[in-house]
Amino acid sequence: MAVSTESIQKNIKGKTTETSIDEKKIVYDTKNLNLWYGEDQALRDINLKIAENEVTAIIGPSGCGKSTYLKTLNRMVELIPVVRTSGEILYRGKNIFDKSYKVEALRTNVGMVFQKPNPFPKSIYDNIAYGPRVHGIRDKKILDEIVEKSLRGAAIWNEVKDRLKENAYGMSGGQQQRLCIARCLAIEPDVILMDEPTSALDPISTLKVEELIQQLKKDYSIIIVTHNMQQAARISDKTAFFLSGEVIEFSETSKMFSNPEKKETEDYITGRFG
Amino acid sequence: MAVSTESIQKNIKGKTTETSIDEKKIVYDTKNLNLWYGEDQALRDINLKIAENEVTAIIGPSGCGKSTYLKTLNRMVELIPVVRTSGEILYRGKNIFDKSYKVEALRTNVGMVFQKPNPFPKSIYDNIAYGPRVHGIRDKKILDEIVEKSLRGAAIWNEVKDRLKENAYGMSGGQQQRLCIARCLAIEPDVILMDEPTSALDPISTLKVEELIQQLKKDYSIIIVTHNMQQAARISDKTAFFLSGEVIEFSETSKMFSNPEKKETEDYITGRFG
Amino acid sequence: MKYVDSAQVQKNMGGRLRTNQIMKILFLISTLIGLVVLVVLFYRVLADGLGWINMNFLTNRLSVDADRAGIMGAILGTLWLMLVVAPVTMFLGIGTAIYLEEYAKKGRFQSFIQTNIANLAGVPSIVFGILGLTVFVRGMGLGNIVLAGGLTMALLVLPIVVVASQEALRSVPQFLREASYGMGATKWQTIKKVVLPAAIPGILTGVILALSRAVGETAPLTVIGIPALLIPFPDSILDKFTVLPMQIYYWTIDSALVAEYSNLAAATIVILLLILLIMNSIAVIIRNKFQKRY
Amino acid sequence: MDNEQNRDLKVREMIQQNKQNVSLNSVTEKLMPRFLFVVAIISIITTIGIVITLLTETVHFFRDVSFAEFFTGTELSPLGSDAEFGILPLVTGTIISSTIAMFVAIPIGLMSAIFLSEYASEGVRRTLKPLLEVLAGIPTIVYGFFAFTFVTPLLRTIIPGLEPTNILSPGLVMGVMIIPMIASLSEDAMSSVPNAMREGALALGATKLETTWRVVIPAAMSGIVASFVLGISRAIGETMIVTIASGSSKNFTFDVTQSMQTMTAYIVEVTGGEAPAGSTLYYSLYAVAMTLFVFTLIMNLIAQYISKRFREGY
Amino acid sequence: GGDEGNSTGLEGSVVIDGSGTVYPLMARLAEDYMVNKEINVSVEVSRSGTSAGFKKFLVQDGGTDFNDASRSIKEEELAEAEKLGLSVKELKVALDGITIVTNKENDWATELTHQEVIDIFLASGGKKKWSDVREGFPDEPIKTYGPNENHGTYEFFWETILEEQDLVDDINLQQDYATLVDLVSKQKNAIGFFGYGYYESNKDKLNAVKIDFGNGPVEPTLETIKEDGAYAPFTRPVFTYLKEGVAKEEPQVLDFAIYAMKNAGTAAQKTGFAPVPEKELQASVEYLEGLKSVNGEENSSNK
Ligand SMILES: Nc1ncnc2c1ncn2[C@@H]1O[C@H](COP(=O)(O)OP(=O)(O)OP(=O)(O)O)[C@@H](O)[C@H]1O
Ligand SMILES: Nc1ncnc2c1ncn2[C@@H]1O[C@H](COP(=O)(O)OP(=O)(O)OP(=O)(O)O)[C@@H](O)[C@H]1O
Ligand SMILES: [Mg+2]
Ligand SMILES: [Mg+2]
Repeated sequence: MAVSTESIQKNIKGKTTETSIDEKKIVYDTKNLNLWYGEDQALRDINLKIAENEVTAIIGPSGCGKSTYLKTLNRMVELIPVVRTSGEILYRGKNIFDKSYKVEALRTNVGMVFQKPNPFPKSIYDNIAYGPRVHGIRDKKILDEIVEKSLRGAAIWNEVKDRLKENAYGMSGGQQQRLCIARCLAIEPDVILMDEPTSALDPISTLKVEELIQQLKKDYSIIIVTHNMQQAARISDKTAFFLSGEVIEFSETSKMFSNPEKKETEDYITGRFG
Repeated sequence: MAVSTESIQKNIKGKTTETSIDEKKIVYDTKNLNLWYGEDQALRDINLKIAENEVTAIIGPSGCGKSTYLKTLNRMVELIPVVRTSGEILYRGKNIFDKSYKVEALRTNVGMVFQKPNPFPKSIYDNIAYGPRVHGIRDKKILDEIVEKSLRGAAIWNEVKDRLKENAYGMSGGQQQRLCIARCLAIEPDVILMDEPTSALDPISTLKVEELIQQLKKDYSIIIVTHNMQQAARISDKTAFFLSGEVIEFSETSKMFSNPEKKETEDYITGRFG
Repeated sequence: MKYVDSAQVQKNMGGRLRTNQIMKILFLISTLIGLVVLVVLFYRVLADGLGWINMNFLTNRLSVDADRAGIMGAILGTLWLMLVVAPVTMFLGIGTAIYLEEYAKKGRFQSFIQTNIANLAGVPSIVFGILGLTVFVRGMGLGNIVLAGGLTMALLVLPIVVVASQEALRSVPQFLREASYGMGATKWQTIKKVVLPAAIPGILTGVILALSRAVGETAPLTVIGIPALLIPFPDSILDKFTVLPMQIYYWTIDSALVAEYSNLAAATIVILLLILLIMNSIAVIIRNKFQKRY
Repeated sequence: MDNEQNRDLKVREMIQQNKQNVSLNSVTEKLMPRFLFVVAIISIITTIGIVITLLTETVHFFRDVSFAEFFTGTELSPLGSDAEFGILPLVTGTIISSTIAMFVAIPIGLMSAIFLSEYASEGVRRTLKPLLEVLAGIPTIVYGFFAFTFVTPLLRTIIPGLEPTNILSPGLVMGVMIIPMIASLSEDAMSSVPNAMREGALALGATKLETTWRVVIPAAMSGIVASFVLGISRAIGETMIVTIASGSSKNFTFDVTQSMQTMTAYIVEVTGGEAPAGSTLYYSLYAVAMTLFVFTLIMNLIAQYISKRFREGY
Repeated sequence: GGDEGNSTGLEGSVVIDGSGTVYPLMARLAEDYMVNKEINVSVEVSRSGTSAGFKKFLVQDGGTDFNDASRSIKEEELAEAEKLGLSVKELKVALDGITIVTNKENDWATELTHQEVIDIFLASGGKKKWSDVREGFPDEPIKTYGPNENHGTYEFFWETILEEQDLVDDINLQQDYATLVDLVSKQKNAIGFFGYGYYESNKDKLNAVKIDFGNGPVEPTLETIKEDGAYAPFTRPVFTYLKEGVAKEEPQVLDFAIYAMKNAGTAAQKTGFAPVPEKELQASVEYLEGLKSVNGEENSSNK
């Protein structure tokens, strides 16, 4: 995985990110987060502040805990019975680990897009309408509008508008992934978590999804895990580098790729390991 | 897989192989062998003469047909229903593809050791005695002697002599592989085929097996497939280099590693591909 | 020193190969024995029964006269019985499967239920008959009506539905559940709207197999007590009833009374096997049609 | 993004509103696991129901008849004036019919499994196996009819001394019925033996038969034995075939040409005939059923134990 | 008999249980009644046996409407009825002749004396072989068969014909008549007994033994099977029982009873029973008609 630093720097050249973390509103504030799968510790003492209306990329070698961290942010990680956590994650100021905190409410506000497109084996329409329906919206007119708006939002409306009743599994992988993003938009989340959303896609579909992410940034805060450093460089505002469950470095993407603070970061970015 | 030619040459320095192919007795004579898996041709026009009481190594990149060729020598490849062959393989002067040729007789003379140790889920004793029993030897005394001799022959007697009745799965991987060699020796074969016999083993076990092969050479003709060029250099007298189902080069090991005739051979040996 | 006498080995070889060939043929014959019996059985039943099947036989009421006797009542009885068995066993079976797969913590209790279901599957059907007789027919005073028979049968085939449903639920990929949770859906919403619809083909296959077992089952009903001659058709689950296998049973043992009863039994067998064939075909079609879509 | 679409559609707010007034959801959410738990418990209640049903009436039975008489008595004449309740005739009937069935089902089932798993090509297997499984789907009453009207007369032309009702014919037919069960389960066990094992044997010059017999079968032994035990359990519990084809003599004998009664057939006879509730005869029904239940339960537990415990370590 | 009276629009159900011996006769009557007379009355016939039938019959509310019996009601059953306040009426429906059957190949024992029959079936009879029975009979073992204790036929045979002495040890008693017919028809040395009806349905497979009761051999036929006929010692009546209270309250039960009594004669002959003399049937009909005129609520004095 030899990625030359130059090529990455070319990618981020055009960007000018002047706002610092403190000026923007914080969506997620992770404090001293530790996480264990049974005996194995997967996350160690994570401290991260994630800002509104930005794209935050998480990079790091395989097994470093990227997915685990992402799934902790909407507490999906708890679906695995052996998981234990300590520390706090404040979402909009409230600790999501609080007993009184309802995970369903959290997940309604925080959408998630997975590595492998995972549409339901239902029609395209029903895929999008799933979320609103689950949350009690039954009015056919409103649902129609939501479906259209979400599909437009995910830049896929034109491709599917004539086949809304067809099964989602008839679509290509790239379309399925954008459908999943649309499904996520349908409940108007606040934050969108994406776990390697393009790793199962061909280059053209990848490009479309990347463009989409850039657009979505206006309305949503996005946290994206990626293996592809060029992608991180292209689309993110900030980047966190994970290694063995720890955050090694977290800074402006432009800064991290041009001038990493830590030796490990540099090694990883330049492809010396990973 | 960057292996420097020097390090290999160091390994073969001590050897002096003066006998040429024509002076030794030929065990296997392969003539114009072609083999197809359904539509895909895996072996193309193979011509090889394998001499008695030598170690012949087969090397080549993954998928080049090494295992296929080895399994053709004892017709194990025919267990895959779609396989078709053309050409001849003379074993001790008789074409093994002849209708009248009995595979069981062939396999009795030609032992085989596999990549992954595959002892039977029986006791160590019964593993060794399996072959002789199958071939009609029932006398307890003789079996005892065969078991001891074979285990000694495979240099594992001292490690297991006190636990012959224990299940073979209680042994370490390296022991299991030597057990499989012993199992093969028990029916006193003429030729032993080995398909990457050390690839699943740790370095120490590998060393033991390599030493064993050197000893066995006195009594058996050995054909060994290996990925490890240093191993080929260390233990073999002749080496065949396969590429995409063809034999590119076949010569004295010392010659091949010091002064390969073909460009492809050199590229492969020096680690330029594969 | 050589222990293996290669001349001897060569000599043995011929015999060993011959044994192998002979045994191979023997194995083939064994496999065919079952099929031969199947063919003979079908032939016998068809030869005895086919001549007796006509419209009247299918639509007439029962009768002591072999010429007039028909099995409409038994067919309706079978249908009514299924109308009890299907919902009850689906409700209990699918519910149990959902509990075990989706809610229960993997532990002692869960494996206790699991073992219990495996054992229940092995309890002889006649014992279920005694349970039905004691609890439903006498204990609850239902009498030998469709409802009592249906409840008994439902318990009998329950393990089949549970096991099939569990398998179907297990084969629903985890990522579909994650997708639903990710939308803020609750657990039950996820099960109801995503997991169950995806598992339904597998569940249905299991249900049909369970029903076809119930359609052919006789022993528990002999215990519950089905009238030997029941002329009226059942109109509700509270009516008395008879079913095809019971009719086959009575006609077989009454063949001493009227020789033609034996033919009636054979004809009824043909109809019963036809019904089972149709049910199993449906199961196969469902299975093939909905196999692996993700 | 089309901003005009955004107009006044505020999904997030709508969701918030719905959250406030819909507490039904959370009630369902809380109740559902408990409700399903109750449903799941029904299978246990069924088992308990069976045990209690059998046990209470069996206790009544043992007030009238001693343990010793029941379990060691060779005389069963429950209906006469001097009724005797020895279960041994039924037990021997059951054991003999099951033994005959297993004599058919085990070799044929196992050999079919060997053929399907080791010798047959993929295509042959895919046609033969479902055909064989049709046998398993035929209702037992049909087998009973078949045994009574076809197999018995056929056997009588072969074996002259055979009684017109005998334990042999239903035993054989029961065996045929169990073949697919043993074949299918054994085949599964044999197919899961890794190919490396077969290759190891074949490479030593073993024939396919020797490979199968000395390597594959020993490796698959636990699954195979479990299938035998399940087959036995099935034979013990089988009812209609024996009821129709074996008559109802309560002979205490080991002569397979004779008519014998099994435990299951006895239950059918007593429930179908006169069993005034409260009589010893009536209670004997439960005592026999209890014995039957215990027999099959033990078999099932053994089968589960074997298949769990003795998985080979390859 | 032969009343083809038109439907009077009755509805409801009639539930009959009891003797398996009487079952064929009652099943035919029930079917004829439904087909020819009251299409809307549902009659169901089971056959759990005489005694079990009485258990289901002698119930305060509900229970079966009729109980068929191949013997008279017992003292203790009557007592039970009394206790429950039920008035039970016995209706004699037909006569059955216990028929001694042998294998078709049996060409020696075409006729036997009354005593010989008894000796063959008695443990104390000492007739192990046919040659023990009479000089000239083959020197082969006798195989005895009969219906098991579940059947009224057995009870009658044992109580009345054998006078409650022990049966031979190795007698083969069966539950199903199909089995019995099969057994005797396929064993050369077999001899068995069961109701005449089962013999008549299987005449082609079995021989009936002529019995000499002292006045020469008598073949069982519908003519000889009478209470005062030549086959009388082996003849027994079969019954069905009715609860008066139910008959009065449920018109369809009474109507069926009357129909059954009027047609019992013809139905009996079709099912292998000898008919009860016309006079007796007529008397039963008159008795039943009598229940019709007095309505249930008035007459309850005959308890
Ligand atoms: N369900 C699980 N049970 C136990 N350990 C797990 C589980 N899932 C992940 N882990 C462990 O947690 C650590 C972090 O895993 P995680 O999936 O978060 O890595 P990742 O950075 O996303 O890797 P990748 O780039 O390969 O997706 C790994 O060591 C992994 O083995
Ligand atoms: N069972 C099979 N069916 C179809 N094709 C096969 C089969 N086995 C091997 N092949 C193909 O035949 C070719 C040669 O395979 P083979 O296993 O002989 O390679 P190899 O040199 O032993 O490789 P490796 O070093 O990875 O073991 C490959 O292209 C492989 O894909
Ligand atoms: Mg990951
Ligand atoms: Mg290989």
